[in-house]
Amino acid sequence: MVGEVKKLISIQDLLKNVLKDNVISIEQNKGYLDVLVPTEKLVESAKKLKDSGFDHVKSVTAIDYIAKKQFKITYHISSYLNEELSKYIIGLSTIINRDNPHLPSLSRIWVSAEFQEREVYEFFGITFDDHPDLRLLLLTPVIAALKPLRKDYVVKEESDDIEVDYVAYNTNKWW
Amino acid sequence: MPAKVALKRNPKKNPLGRVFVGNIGALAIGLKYFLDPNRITLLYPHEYIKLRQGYRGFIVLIQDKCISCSSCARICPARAMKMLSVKVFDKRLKKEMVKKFPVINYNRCIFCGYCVDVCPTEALYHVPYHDLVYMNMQDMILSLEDFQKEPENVSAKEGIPVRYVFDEKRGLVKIKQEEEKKEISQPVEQTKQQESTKQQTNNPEPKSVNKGGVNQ
Amino acid sequence: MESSTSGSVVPHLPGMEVSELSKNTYEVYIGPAHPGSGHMRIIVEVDGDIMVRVDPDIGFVHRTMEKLAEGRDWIKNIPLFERMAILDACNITLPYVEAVEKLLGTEPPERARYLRTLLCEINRIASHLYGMGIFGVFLGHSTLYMWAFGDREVFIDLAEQMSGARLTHSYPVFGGVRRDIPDDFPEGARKATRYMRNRLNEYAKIFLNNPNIRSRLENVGVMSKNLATELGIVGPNLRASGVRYDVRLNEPYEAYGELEFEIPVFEEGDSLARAWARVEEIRQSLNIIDKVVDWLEKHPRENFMHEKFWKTAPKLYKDVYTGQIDYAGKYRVKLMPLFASLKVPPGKAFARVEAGRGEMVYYVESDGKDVPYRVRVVSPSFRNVIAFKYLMPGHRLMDLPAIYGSFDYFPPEWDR
Amino acid sequence: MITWYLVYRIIVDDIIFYPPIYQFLIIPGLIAALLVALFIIWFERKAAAFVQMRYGPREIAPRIGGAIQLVADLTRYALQEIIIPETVDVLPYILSPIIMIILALLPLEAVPLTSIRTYFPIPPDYSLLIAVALSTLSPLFVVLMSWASNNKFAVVGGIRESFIITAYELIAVLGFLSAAAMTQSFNIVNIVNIQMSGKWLGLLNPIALLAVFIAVLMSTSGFPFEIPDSESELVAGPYTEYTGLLYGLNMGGGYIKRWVFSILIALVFLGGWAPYKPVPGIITGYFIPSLIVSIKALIVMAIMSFLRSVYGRYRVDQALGIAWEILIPLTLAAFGLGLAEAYFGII
Repeated sequence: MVGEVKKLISIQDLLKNVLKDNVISIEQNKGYLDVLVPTEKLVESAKKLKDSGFDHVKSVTAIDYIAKKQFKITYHISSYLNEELSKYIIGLSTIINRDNPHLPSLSRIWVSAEFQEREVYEFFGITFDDHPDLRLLLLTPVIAALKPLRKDYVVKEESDDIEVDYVAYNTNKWW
Repeated sequence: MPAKVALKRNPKKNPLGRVFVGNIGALAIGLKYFLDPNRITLLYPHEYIKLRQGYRGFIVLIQDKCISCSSCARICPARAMKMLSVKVFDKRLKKEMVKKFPVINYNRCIFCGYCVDVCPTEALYHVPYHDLVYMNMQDMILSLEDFQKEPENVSAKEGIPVRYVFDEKRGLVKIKQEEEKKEISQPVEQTKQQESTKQQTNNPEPKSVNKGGVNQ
Repeated sequence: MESSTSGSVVPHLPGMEVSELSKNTYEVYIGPAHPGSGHMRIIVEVDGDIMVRVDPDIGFVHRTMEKLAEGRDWIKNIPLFERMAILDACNITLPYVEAVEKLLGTEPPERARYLRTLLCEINRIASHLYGMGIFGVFLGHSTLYMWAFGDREVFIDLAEQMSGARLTHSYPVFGGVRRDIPDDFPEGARKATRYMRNRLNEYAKIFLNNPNIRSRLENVGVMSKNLATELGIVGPNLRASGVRYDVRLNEPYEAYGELEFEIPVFEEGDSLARAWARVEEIRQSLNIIDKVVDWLEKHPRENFMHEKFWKTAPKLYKDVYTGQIDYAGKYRVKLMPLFASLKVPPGKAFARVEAGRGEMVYYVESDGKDVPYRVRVVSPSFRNVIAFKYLMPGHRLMDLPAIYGSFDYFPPEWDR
Repeated sequence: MITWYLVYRIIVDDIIFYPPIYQFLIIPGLIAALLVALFIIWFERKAAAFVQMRYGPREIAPRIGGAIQLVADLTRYALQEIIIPETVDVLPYILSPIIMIILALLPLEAVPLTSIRTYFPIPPDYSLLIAVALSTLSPLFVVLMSWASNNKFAVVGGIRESFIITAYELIAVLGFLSAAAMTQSFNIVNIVNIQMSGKWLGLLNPIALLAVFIAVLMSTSGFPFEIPDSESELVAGPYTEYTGLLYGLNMGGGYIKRWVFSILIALVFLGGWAPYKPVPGIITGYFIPSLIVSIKALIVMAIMSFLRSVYGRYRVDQALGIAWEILIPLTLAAFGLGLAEAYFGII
């Protein structure tokens, strides 16, 4: 246990050494280390992280904090080739404004982020500047215009009443 | 002792040997199975698999045991099971009262079995078969009476029961229930009289399932 | 489009854009209703017989699982996420369960970890066999297709004995598993693993060492170590390119840290190496199954659920487990009614496991309610698909199925 | 009475057993080919099923192992609506499957199936050459079919077919001609008579037999050379736009082509009607020898069908490579071997 804590401290030190004053905060979460950087320093931080051995993106996650009127974009990155770093997952996060959301694309640094950025783009309507091929990936334009993963798009709940089912199926409106 | 990496390479052979050995090996394996086929197909509906007791098939309610706690309806991931308010005569309190009982909509059910597992009084159970046809979608929403009956096992009417057992040489071996009865003396029917008679599924599985190394 | 999207980029669908083709090229739409594509489309621009541009167009079986998950109770998401890849059901849901367990602080007890490992490996074999079968039929080799699907039945049967369902097991739940293995399981499992080991040799003879198939696969779709890393490829495809990365190795979860097994890494990075990597993984999974079954036999049937959920269980629950009441199956682990309205403490968790096709990743965020605030799912096929775009150009059109099949790609998994 | 006998003689001798009609329509022509297709398709499915852990066709007539499954399939094809897409070139689209089948049967008109002079369909002096030449006609209509279909998959399939034609034809011609080199004759009757002593040319010159066998597999897109209609990337290749009976004709066309080549192989390499010596008389002189040839051809076809369950398909450039780089030198070697055997008087 002590060794683990030491290692965590060392990876935090490593991140601080690499990113220097770009970091706003480093937060230890369950299973990953969240590193918050300002949007304008995202590309620079990503380049530094890539040079220090984080060679691929596992997931690009956008989270809609509708109460704070913010989007948080997290790039979960890790390493394949560096065995020591591959034990850790770093969440390179940035917070952007919910109105006219856009941020620089990291696809030119990590090719593995290309399709995932496209997905975030269509589900949240977040534009990635300088993305090589920003098109819709999974959705049709009609659905993508609704920006379905934003919190203000609410999915209708099913009724708990079995009578609703009876009525629906009897009138052939089960869909 | 954790995992370790084993470096491997594609098997290499000299080109001439590859052509001869490879082709002859492939043809020999093909011929082997051509002459001694290992068939595992189930000839449905002439045969049907007699599934094990624990199979998550259709769900049946034992109304006497139900305490109307709604756990099943709340845990149902597909909202297939919903509570229905029914007027019943309560034996203990000796008066008419409105109680809630689960009913199921098989249009939605995904047979995850959460409801059976979450029921605190074991008022729900699975029957070990799942091939059933409803004539229309309305019929698939069961009423409280239907939900208490075990659905009819349609394939048992047409086909003969078979069972697959594991085998070292042939993977799965299909054995017919009649043959099995001759080979393994059937153990005495389980005594389940202490339980409700409704839960008696047709032919509970014999306990010694894979004991006989049966070869075809 | 709403104005909040930046106006400079007009969203448009792949395949529906107007693009100028050069005079020599020819655009072929492979899919979605095509015998060799699955539920996807690959837009291929061919120059003669050579592919010059490949654009994978996906999303034909998209089901918005991430959105649906935000409206459902925590436990209801397990059967939902299972639908991504029902042939790999335990592996696909395990990281979600692990992530939520991290938030709840309910590490599963030892026996549950071994049981999960067992079903994960059974699933892995079934998934690899499925992939190999599809691969076979892509190359016109119908025998491998039938063999792989027939032998997969052995492992589906094993899974059915364990969990009560052939494909959608919903086996791991927060803090434990839903069933214990039946009494006759170890014997059957040992027979099955011995059978499968012999069969793998026959697979090699009729398929992998068949000169016809070898010539289709050798030096086709060569992905170098650096390219694989750059594209973020996962799973056996990554290890076929010489990268030593496996979540079971780098961050052991469940019982993998205590089991001894090998992780095959190939150097060539071509389609043949990817196929061999799967075969070798099946071999290792068979070893793991044998070891886990031995372990389960030696240890008593207790500690299959975290204390938090099992300590207060009434006697009936224990009776069901020990088989006193067994009309719906023996060794069932009853779920406590509190599962139905589970509230997860606020926090963020990230979990990864090595699923059949590669690394499966979940990001789960809770705000303390009975539904998740955000669940991000990244499935292995989703991370592999980018390889089509960068790997296929330069190959012949007939190499498309050889590369496509070798990635063992499964559309419902990436479309989510 | 006499008139009825005369009518009977006319029907039997001059119509049924009139060699061009008999060979084109009855044995080994259309009717026999249909029966052969019935058997071979059943055998192909059954053999594949045996290898592949299945039962194969069974539900239609389970007692005879589903042997008449093809009848059911043909009925389905016959009753299906023939959809002609708007974009196709209608005349070649409809005609090319029909012409393909007729032309595929044409080589049967050139081969003698007995040594009795009265039952030769044409003078047999150059029959081998003519039969081989006629066999090269029908593939052209597959290319025409693909072009008329106006479909991308069909066109790609048609281009592959035309590549394959150029590859296999030379091998087939050279392979068959090595038999002519061995016997110094293009006359199939001579070739068969030489083999009467048990010295089958296929045994004396197995390289030529192998080369021709592979060439036939290529020409009829049998595994492992099922390239033009490779399902996983081209749907059905040249036949993509076809439905109903026309599609059935296309499928049957492949089998008929293979059947005709198998007859040629049986005659040239497998001893023809040997060891039977034809005796004058319709049954003994014509029917029995033609039956023997057909049975030998059937065995060749069964072996070809069995390969489906062992092999996948080659890439088109690999198939061409095999043809041009391996098989053509091999056929030349077979030709040389034949000449050498003829020179040293082994034959």
